[in-house]
Amino acid sequence: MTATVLVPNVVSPVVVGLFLPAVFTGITVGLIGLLAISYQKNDLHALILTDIVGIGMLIIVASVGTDLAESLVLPGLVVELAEIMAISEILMSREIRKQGKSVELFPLPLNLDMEVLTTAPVFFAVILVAYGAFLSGFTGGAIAGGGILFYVISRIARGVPSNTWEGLAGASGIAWCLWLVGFLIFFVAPDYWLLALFLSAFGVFIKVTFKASLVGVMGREEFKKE
Amino acid sequence: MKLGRIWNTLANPKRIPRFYSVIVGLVLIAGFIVPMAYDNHQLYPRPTPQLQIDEQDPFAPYDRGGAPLTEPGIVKSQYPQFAAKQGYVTGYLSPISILVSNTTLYFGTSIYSSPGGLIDEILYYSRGFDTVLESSILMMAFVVASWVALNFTMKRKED
Amino acid sequence: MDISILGGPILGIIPLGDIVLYFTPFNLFMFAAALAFTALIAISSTESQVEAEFGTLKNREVKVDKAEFKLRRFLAIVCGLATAGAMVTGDLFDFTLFVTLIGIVNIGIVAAVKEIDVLDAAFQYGLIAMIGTLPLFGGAALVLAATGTISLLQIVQIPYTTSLMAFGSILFFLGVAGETGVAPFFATKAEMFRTPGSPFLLIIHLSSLLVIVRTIEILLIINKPF
Amino acid sequence: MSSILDLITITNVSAVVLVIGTLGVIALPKPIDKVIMLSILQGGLIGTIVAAKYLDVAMAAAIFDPIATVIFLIGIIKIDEIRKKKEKEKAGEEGILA
Amino acid sequence: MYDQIFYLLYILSFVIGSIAGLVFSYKKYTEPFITRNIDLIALILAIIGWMLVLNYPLISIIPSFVTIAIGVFLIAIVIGMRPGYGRYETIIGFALAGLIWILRTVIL
Amino acid sequence: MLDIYTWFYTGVALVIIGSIGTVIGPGVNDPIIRTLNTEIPAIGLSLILLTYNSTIALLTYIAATTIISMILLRAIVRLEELGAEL
Amino acid sequence: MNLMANILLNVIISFLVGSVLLGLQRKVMARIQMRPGPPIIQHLLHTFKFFLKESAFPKTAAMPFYIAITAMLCVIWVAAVIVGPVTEGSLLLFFAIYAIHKIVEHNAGSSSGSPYGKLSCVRAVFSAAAEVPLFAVLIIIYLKTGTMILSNIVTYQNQHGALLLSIPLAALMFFVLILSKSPYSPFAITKGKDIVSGYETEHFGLLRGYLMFSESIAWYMLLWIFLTVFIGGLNPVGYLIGMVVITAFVAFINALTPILNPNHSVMTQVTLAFIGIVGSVILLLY
Repeated sequence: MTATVLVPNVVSPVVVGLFLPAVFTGITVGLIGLLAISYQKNDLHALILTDIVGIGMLIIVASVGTDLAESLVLPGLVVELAEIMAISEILMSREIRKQGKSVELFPLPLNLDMEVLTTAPVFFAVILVAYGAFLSGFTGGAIAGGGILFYVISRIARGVPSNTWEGLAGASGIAWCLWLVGFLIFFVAPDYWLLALFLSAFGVFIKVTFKASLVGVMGREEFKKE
Repeated sequence: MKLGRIWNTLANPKRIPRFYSVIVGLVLIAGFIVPMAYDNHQLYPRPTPQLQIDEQDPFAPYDRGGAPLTEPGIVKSQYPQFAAKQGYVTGYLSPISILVSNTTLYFGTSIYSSPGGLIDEILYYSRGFDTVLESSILMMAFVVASWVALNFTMKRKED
Repeated sequence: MDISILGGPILGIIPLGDIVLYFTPFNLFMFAAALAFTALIAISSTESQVEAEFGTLKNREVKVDKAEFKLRRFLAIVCGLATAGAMVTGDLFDFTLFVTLIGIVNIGIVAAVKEIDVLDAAFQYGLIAMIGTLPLFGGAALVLAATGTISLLQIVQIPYTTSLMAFGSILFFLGVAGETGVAPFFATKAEMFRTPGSPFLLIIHLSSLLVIVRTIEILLIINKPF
Repeated sequence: MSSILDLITITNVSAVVLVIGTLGVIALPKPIDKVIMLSILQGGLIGTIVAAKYLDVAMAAAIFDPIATVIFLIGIIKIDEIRKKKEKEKAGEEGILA
Repeated sequence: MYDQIFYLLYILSFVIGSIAGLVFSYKKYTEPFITRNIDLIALILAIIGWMLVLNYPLISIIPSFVTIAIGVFLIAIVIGMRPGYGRYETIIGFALAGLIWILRTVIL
Repeated sequence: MLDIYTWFYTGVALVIIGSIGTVIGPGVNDPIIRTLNTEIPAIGLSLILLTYNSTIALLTYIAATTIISMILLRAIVRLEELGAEL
Repeated sequence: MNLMANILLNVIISFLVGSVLLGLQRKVMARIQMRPGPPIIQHLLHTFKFFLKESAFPKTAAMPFYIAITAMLCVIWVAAVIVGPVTEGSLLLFFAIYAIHKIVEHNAGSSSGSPYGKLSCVRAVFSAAAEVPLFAVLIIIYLKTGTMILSNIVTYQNQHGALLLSIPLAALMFFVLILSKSPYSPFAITKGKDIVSGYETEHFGLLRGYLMFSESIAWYMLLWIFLTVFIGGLNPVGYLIGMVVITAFVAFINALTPILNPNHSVMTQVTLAFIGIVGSVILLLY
């Protein structure tokens, strides 16, 4: 059974009515975050607070309430995620440099003895990766990546060899190329659009997954060098 | 000279983000006063929220019509003349999706996003270039973060 | 209003679905300039700096080390390509993504220098870039809400300017200023410490100035004073 | 009478749960308590999604929420350990001084 | 478009004239700077030059651009002389030519 | 139809209360508490996305929030360990 | 006449006139300071001289870049000539060209590896922050005339009278910009004598020749834009007289003022830009 309304002519009055409250919410949240940053002396806290500013941005984008707006939320999200990651890394390295070499290189070993952590990760990771593969694309990538990441982080004891890094990074680079090829096929040979669709969807999926899981590898702090 | 002193305080990199956020904040406050007129003739409009799911559409909320591989769905894009296969991605259903949609009414999102579906149409076809950039942004962020991590955070002993 | 009173007559367009790249002499010139600089950077080595050593008569040569050089060159090339893209894109949201890409790559170029002060500058720049996503994406979304389109070639044909369009475009400008406009300030921080690697810092200044020039064109397209 | 009972729908119940969770997360001082309230908050979210009949999203949310909880737990425990260790070191130094 | 070619012609003759003047004056004078001493040849050149530039319609046989180019060349020789030389000559030449120009256009 | 408004305004309330709580809530000088508090506006945003039926964005956002909080926690733990004074 | 010949003609004209004008500026400055000063032709001769001299490249320079950047400067100013007198194109393009000029100035300094060049390049960044707002005067012109195309602006002025009279503050801003580009001006911090020759310190022979060549064209073009945009379509003699007058005026100012320190220079320019933009907008609304 299909719906009575597939694509309306104009945006529905409900969404139009919600536009102002949504934009004002976004602006208010952004304002709160910005004010907090403006008197925040601590750099780490400022970094955490930018998360709120990002939420304000996403609300404003979502307030348009069309399919286009939804697909614009996704890039906004990704940008947010990407920048927060790069910047937190820079902050850490800055502090480590500031401390000089007297700091312990190895982080504290985590002696957690929770039942959840021994059984849950594998289960969750498998489900998430499977579901992510089913979804494909960005969403799938983020979900599967989250699963792998969780798995890697909760398995602190086992070492990941140094060349895992290059392997993962390389795989995601190749996946990106797949995606580019898919994108080109769409416009160069539109007849093969299905192939292009699959290339794009799975290229982005693999790429995002591996990128997200690299966070986990990074969380290991130190590679076991061979 | 007081002006000079203010200028000097601003030259401290730590103050610039704070200063910038104050400026953005001031402009945002203006947003409460500015009259905001929403133009309801938008691209890619969608049905009223919850309308499709209330009508028990198995593809809700992303049902835009069309039959897999034969008939394109309805897409209100900006430049239909530049998209030869417009609507096909929206109308595409993978075999699994057809199976799921026949079984249950509540898995619309999954069905419509396993290659094919409206969001894929926008993200990969009509606005595909955005996605190229988006994934490049992610890639660059990872390159930066991983380089910093590899060279500064981890391999410090070799300095 | 016609777009040809701003940058000259349209010489050609490249349609990629809904995203249409257009070339006026103005866009074409900046596109070519960005590409030319990128090509130069790709083949150049960095300069080295000779400093007198204290206490002896010897000189010390400060050079960029190999790994750092490779990374910064890669990022600089990406930045140049992104700048070139931002010059010709005819889509507001595409432009914001280009600007964000430039921003994140600039952060990387600054952050690759192994000095605490420069890392600090990179971090602060990153904070601004993160805060800047709110006005950048928010402004673009508000323009979308006000006009119903984000294609510049369509916006230019709308005969009026609503207050929401003006507000959105001001936010947009602030966002661009935050993402790349402030970049020279932080890049100069690196230069003040006499860090070698001028070709890479050049691309930061280049992208920042060119993007601002292009943003002014976009502001004039959105806001019609007549 | 029935009108009051009509108010008890999944939507409204989850809204109440969400508000309780919010207040709890903000008001409770100890991180561990906060994590528990966060789980309540996320339960409210899942309830709302179910009320909107997106079962697949609810499923994903149901998987991710415990992950977030576990991550926070790991973080809290680790930071607790670090703080204790530092206090010990400090106490040790003071002991030497004394 | 011919405007621009003539314009270029004048500029070129000015530049070449200046260089010629410079070379010529360095050969002729060895002292760096002399006050109140008028060089007769320079004076004649200046007067002819300014006359040609300002009053070219008087010589209708030759096309005007040739006249002006020659005039500019002669002026440039005097102006372009080494520092300290050629100032009074230029002023006198300009004054005379200007006088004739006023006579020719304003009064007549 | 009423449901939509309930979701939306609960979301708005959560976002605003949550962000105020993140900025001036009790004990927010501890970064880990502040990060926990940012989860509230994140859930508020999820509700708003749900109202607009942006389910795919919602799905992605739920996954991304987890990753973001993971990144932030890593930074917090690491910096705490260093004893960095920012 | 075909396009190539036209371009060539205009480039030669702008180079020769620009160099002679720069020479004139030095001469006027010298006379004001009671010195005899060099001949007017001196700047041009210098340029030729550098083209004939042996070129040497510093060992520390960033190699293909260091050479290419000087050629780049030539290319962009030749492009400016094409946009300006040849095709009467868009003013926005000048904006872009000016922005790239600042970049090239910046990097000509830093690519040599010399500390003086480096200082000059840092100053170039600061001055860019001040000069780009000044260049934004073009937007005021756009608001006034409703077009960015030079030929249309000239037509507009033929109908409504010179813009110099209707938006004087904008003209003042542009004049400050011209002033800051002239050698020895109070705002010429990138070439202040405290850092030897600024970004040109390490450029010898051919490279310096390129730099001087483009400087001359740049000077000509700035004056040309000023006259075209604010006074309107002039004939060649009108342009020449206007340029000589502006150059002499600039020389007066330069002869009588010291070079400001970088901070003050930037502050002054920013203040002037602020006054100019706000004042012009108020005048326009009024």
